[in-house]
Amino acid sequence: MAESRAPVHVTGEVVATKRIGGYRHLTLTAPGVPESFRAGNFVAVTVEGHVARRALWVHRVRASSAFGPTLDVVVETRGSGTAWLAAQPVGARVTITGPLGRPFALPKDPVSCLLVGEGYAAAPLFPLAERLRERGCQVSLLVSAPDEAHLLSALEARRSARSVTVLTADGSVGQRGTVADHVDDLLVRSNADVVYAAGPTAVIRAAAAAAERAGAWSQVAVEVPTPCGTGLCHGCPLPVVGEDGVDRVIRACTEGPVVRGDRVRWEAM
Amino acid sequence: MAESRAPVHVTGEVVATKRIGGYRHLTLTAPGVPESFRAGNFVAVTVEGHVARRALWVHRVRASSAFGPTLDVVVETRGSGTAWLAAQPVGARVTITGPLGRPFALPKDPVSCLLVGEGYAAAPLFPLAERLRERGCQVSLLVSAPDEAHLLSALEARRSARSVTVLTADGSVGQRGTVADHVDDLLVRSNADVVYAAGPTAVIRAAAAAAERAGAWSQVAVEVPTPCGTGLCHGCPLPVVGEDGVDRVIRACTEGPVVRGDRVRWEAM
Amino acid sequence: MSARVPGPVMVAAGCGGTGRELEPYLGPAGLDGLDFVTRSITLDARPGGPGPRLVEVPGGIVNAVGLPNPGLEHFLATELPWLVRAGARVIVSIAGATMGEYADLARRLSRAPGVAGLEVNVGAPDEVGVGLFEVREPYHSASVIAAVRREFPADRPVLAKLRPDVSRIVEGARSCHEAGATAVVVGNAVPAAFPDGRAGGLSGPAIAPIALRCVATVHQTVPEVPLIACGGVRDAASATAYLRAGASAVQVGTALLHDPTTLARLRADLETSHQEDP
Amino acid sequence: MSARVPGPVMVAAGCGGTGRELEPYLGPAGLDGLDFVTRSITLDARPGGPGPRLVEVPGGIVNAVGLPNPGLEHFLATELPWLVRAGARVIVSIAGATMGEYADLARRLSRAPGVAGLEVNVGAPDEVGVGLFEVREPYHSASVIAAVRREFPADRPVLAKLRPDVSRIVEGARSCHEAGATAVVVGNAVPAAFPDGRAGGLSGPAIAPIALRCVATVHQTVPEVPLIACGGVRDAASATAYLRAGASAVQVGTALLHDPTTLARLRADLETSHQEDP
Ligand SMILES: Cc1cc2nc3c(=O)[nH]c(=O)nc-3n(C[C@H](O)[C@H](O)[C@H](O)COP(=O)(O)OP(=O)(O)OC[C@H]3O[C@@H](n4cnc5c(N)ncnc54)[C@H](O)[C@@H]3O)c2cc1C
Ligand SMILES: Cc1cc2nc3c(=O)[nH]c(=O)nc-3n(C[C@H](O)[C@H](O)[C@H](O)COP(=O)(O)OP(=O)(O)OC[C@H]3O[C@@H](n4cnc5c(N)ncnc54)[C@H](O)[C@@H]3O)c2cc1C
Ligand SMILES: Cc1cc2nc3c(=O)[nH]c(=O)nc-3n(C[C@H](O)[C@H](O)[C@H](O)COP(=O)(O)O)c2cc1C
Ligand SMILES: Cc1cc2nc3c(=O)[nH]c(=O)nc-3n(C[C@H](O)[C@H](O)[C@H](O)COP(=O)(O)O)c2cc1C
Ligand code: FES
Ligand code: FES
Repeated sequence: MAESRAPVHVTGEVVATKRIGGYRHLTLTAPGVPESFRAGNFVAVTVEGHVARRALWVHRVRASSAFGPTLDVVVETRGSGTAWLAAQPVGARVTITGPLGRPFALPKDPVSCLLVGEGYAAAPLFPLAERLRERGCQVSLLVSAPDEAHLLSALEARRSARSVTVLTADGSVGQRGTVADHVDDLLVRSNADVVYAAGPTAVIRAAAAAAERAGAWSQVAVEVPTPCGTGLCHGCPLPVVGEDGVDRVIRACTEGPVVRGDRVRWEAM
Repeated sequence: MAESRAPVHVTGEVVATKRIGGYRHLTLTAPGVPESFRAGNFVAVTVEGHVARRALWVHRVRASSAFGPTLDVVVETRGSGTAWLAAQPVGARVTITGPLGRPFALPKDPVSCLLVGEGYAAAPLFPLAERLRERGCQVSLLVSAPDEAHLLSALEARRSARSVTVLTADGSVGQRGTVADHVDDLLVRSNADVVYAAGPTAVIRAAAAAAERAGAWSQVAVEVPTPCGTGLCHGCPLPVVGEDGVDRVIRACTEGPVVRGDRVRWEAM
Repeated sequence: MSARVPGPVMVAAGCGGTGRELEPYLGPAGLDGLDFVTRSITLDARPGGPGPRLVEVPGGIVNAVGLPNPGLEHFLATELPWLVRAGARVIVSIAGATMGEYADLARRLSRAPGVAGLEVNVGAPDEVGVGLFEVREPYHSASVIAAVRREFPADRPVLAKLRPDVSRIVEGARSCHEAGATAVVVGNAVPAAFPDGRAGGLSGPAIAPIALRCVATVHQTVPEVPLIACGGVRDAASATAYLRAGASAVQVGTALLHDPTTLARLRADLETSHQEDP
Repeated sequence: MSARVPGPVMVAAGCGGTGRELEPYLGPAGLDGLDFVTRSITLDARPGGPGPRLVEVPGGIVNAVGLPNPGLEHFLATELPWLVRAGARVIVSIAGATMGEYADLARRLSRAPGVAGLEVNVGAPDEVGVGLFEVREPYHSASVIAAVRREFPADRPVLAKLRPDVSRIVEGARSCHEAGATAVVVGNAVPAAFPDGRAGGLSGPAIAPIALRCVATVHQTVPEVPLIACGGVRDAASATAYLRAGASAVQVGTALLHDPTTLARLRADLETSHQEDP
């Protein structure tokens, strides 16, 4: 897998914030982070008064803007930390560490790829789609969500993807159903050699299983709680089978979060 | 001494904030607090993520404004809590308890009063001056500060006070010198029967001593750290001599902060 | 021993003032029916220690208040009657320098009208510093409890308040229970230091995980001992963590200093969640 | 015993990853010259416990990581050489289920090139849960230290890492020192529970006042024992509180999880304040 360059720990600034559906999209400066970002990396954000860090996928980077290089994150408010972050106004200073974790490995050849993502966790698939297209890969994108409010807009992705499929559990937009219901069918239709998946465990597990059935490679972006995000605490256990066939527990934040789908011991998660 | 009415614990809002010299002046709503305020009361403010409360004198109350009743406080940034408070923008919600503590006791007769205050702690003397004037007392005001930036504006007080004397330690405005240098002289000139003092210990002690020398009563507003402000923790010891002549330690937040100057055991503070 | 275990929500010793100061924040019911533990009362009046008595630290406060109190006689004459009139169930916390003092306090309080129970402070974070009977081993606290129990009517609770020290709490709880404690309060402030090195006790949210470990350990080992949890309770979540771990009541201390309405809110929240439970 | 006491700023066991993950945040010097305590190494590989291993609480975190490590052999083959090449002064933390395991670890590490010293983990917050040698009384830890000391060269430090338990720390420190510990590390995470009652250890700023009390007490009682403070160090103020109380070095743990640059900043700040002192 590709190795990411050295992360930095910096103070950045919120340069834009907007609510889109059920999410808050923030654009941040974070000197040094956008510059060495690769698709699948995440950042860890400091929440004032809280010891643990909050992990966020990087949804997009811009090499230059009026504020210099920036990165976008998509925040779903859940507990204290995400609520705090979502409430930060333009100008607020935010301490950020990144880019963190192993990014998606890119194929050497211009193969056909299926990208499967659900909810905010679909975020890293968008920069991935761009990179894949640059390499001449054929990209099919499957974006799913429980409902319309939690669907990341696939509009921009239409530039990078040959086909975009939208699913919602309630059928409020796109097709009705779950990733598990549709992924095999899409795999066949897209004739994919590689599946990239990001989302809740059930979703990435379904995608990995479908890939295995179809004889495709898969890479999944796993989310387990990452108290530090930097590999220091061993607090983010991810059970896998090593290359040597031996069961191991790796750190999701450092040896993941992107791993080969056939390596994850799903039943042990 | 007058007893203050029952305090409340409420969420208020910053309705105005401005920097004046070295201080931040905040106007806050705090339903129920301005209504039962008496001069010399203080409020305790909650700082997010901090257990102890921060005490602030009430500088002014308005019975009605566009926002309903409001109160003004004067904040000098010192540590984490005052820095946080001073940074709160209009619209920020602030949890406030008050009015707290025993207020200044008002004389029954229309006597002559000297009010002595230094720095932000002069704040409670302004509403006091108004009350005294309403009662027909002659009010002389001595406002002091280390320098001009830390001098509370006495402009408004000119309505209530017969005379206003301004002192700065560096002579940058008004007369040069400290309260201790000038208070005896002023006491004689104002022919005061009662001295009210608020400020650092050295200042109120000097005022109390001058009162004693001149045979006047004194009431001093004492500042010792008040972790809760509500009388619950006994964490604000103030050594006094009781009415029975016996040494006691009282709670500054509840049995004070205003006490008779001749009761304080200054050397034990 | 048919004494009722108080709770489920109580005021922790030394964090409710004399009761009067807390009253404005308790809502319409006021102190009525509230289990109010007084600050620790000693035979003679104590002025308390010098300032600063409390210093804020991350997640809590360190205190060395020094047990300021007006002494038993003055307490009986002024504070107790007021609390009784206000309807509080008054649990008097007692502290002494010797076993005899504890027994003395218990005897005299057994005759005072309106004392609903006693809490014996045998776990101060710096008992040597404040001149209290030193509890080095669990049997020291058990002897104090036995002495108090002999002097106090069996139909009223005697609570043993212990330090949340996981290496001793099981033995302490067991032996105090055997010595006659109706329930064991786990625990007091944790022995700690001020930033300048002076001895004090750490309280507040910071110590909740420590006291919770003690409560869970005691409950698993000696489930027959009724437990009252104390340490960092601030909301329904922190209270129910203790109740789930085996406590039958919780005491609220430092949270009241931060937000004096905590108790009123907590009583309401726990009742609601209780009603929601099947 | 002419071994140098490390410090003044060290990485605490289990909070610096394998060293590689910390390196990007250490500034230009990197690990060079840094006293790096490894996570506790056991004879055999351990996968560590199930998730959630760390949960955030006010002022700190509760952890039950379960000592994940690749086992001694793999450590010697991969992690140690990397650390040595990076210039770190490697202090290997060791943990065992029996005294024999501790001795074994010490013996094998005494021969490994580049091991600057040992830290003996005899104060885990839940040693029973993780299957370590149980330290109930101070003499249990002292026996382990004696066994380790016999196997490890006298010119390299052996540190005894104890629990910050004020009722036992003096006796523990004294006896470990007598048993040959170059210095005593005070202390480990404090025994605590997760919100669901599961056993773990509390670390971070929340425990600093507790460990500070232990350091001050030990230093006042047995000033001849060199002390290394560990617990909630996060900035120059928290570090100097320990140094003033008698510690000759501090270890930084949880603060690194919150801000991986803490160590670099702290080294710079302490040097500055050192230069400012007369
Ligand atoms: C690699 C990775 C990428 C992520 N990307 C995003 C993203 O782009 N957008 C987004 O909204 N969320 C993302 N999350 C989830 C997000 O980090 C959690 O929702 C957040 O940490 C919860 O914090 P909180 O303060 O809101 O909740 P709290 O309940 O206050 O969190 C308390 C603690 O639990 C941890 N925690 C709780 N739930 C999770 C969880 N699901 N994952 C990780 N840690 C958790 C937090 O780190 C914190 O230590 C990501 C998580 C991971 C691991
Ligand atoms: C009755 C009273 C009225 C006050 N009125 C005002 C006012 O009108 N304007 C103003 O700017 N300040 C006022 N103060 C002082 C103000 O409360 C302290 O400056 C403030 O608490 C320090 O908090 P911090 O968070 O900035 O500092 P930190 O150093 O973070 O404070 C830490 C802790 O120390 C306590 N503390 C530290 N210094 C003091 C102090 N001098 N007095 C009380 N507590 C202290 C705080 O309550 C807090 O618990 C008043 C204090 C009292 C007792
Ligand atoms: C200011 C203060 C005063 C206290 N006084 C007493 C006391 O008199 N007797 C006693 O047994 N405990 C006393 N305590 C301990 C508390 O009752 C309680 O056991 C401890 O603070 C832990 O609970 P908490 O985290 O809810 O505060 C005091 C605590 C504080 C903070
Ligand atoms: C995630 C984590 C892992 C730890 N692993 C170890 C370990 O392997 N061996 C050990 O002796 N202490 C271990 N500790 C304890 C720390 O080294 C340190 O003693 C404790 O956390 C207190 O210091 P702190 O507050 O600076 O973290 C660990 C602590 C944490 C938070
Ligand atoms: S989150 Fe700390 S090592 Fe992964
Ligand atoms: S500050 Fe708590 S009693 Fe006065």
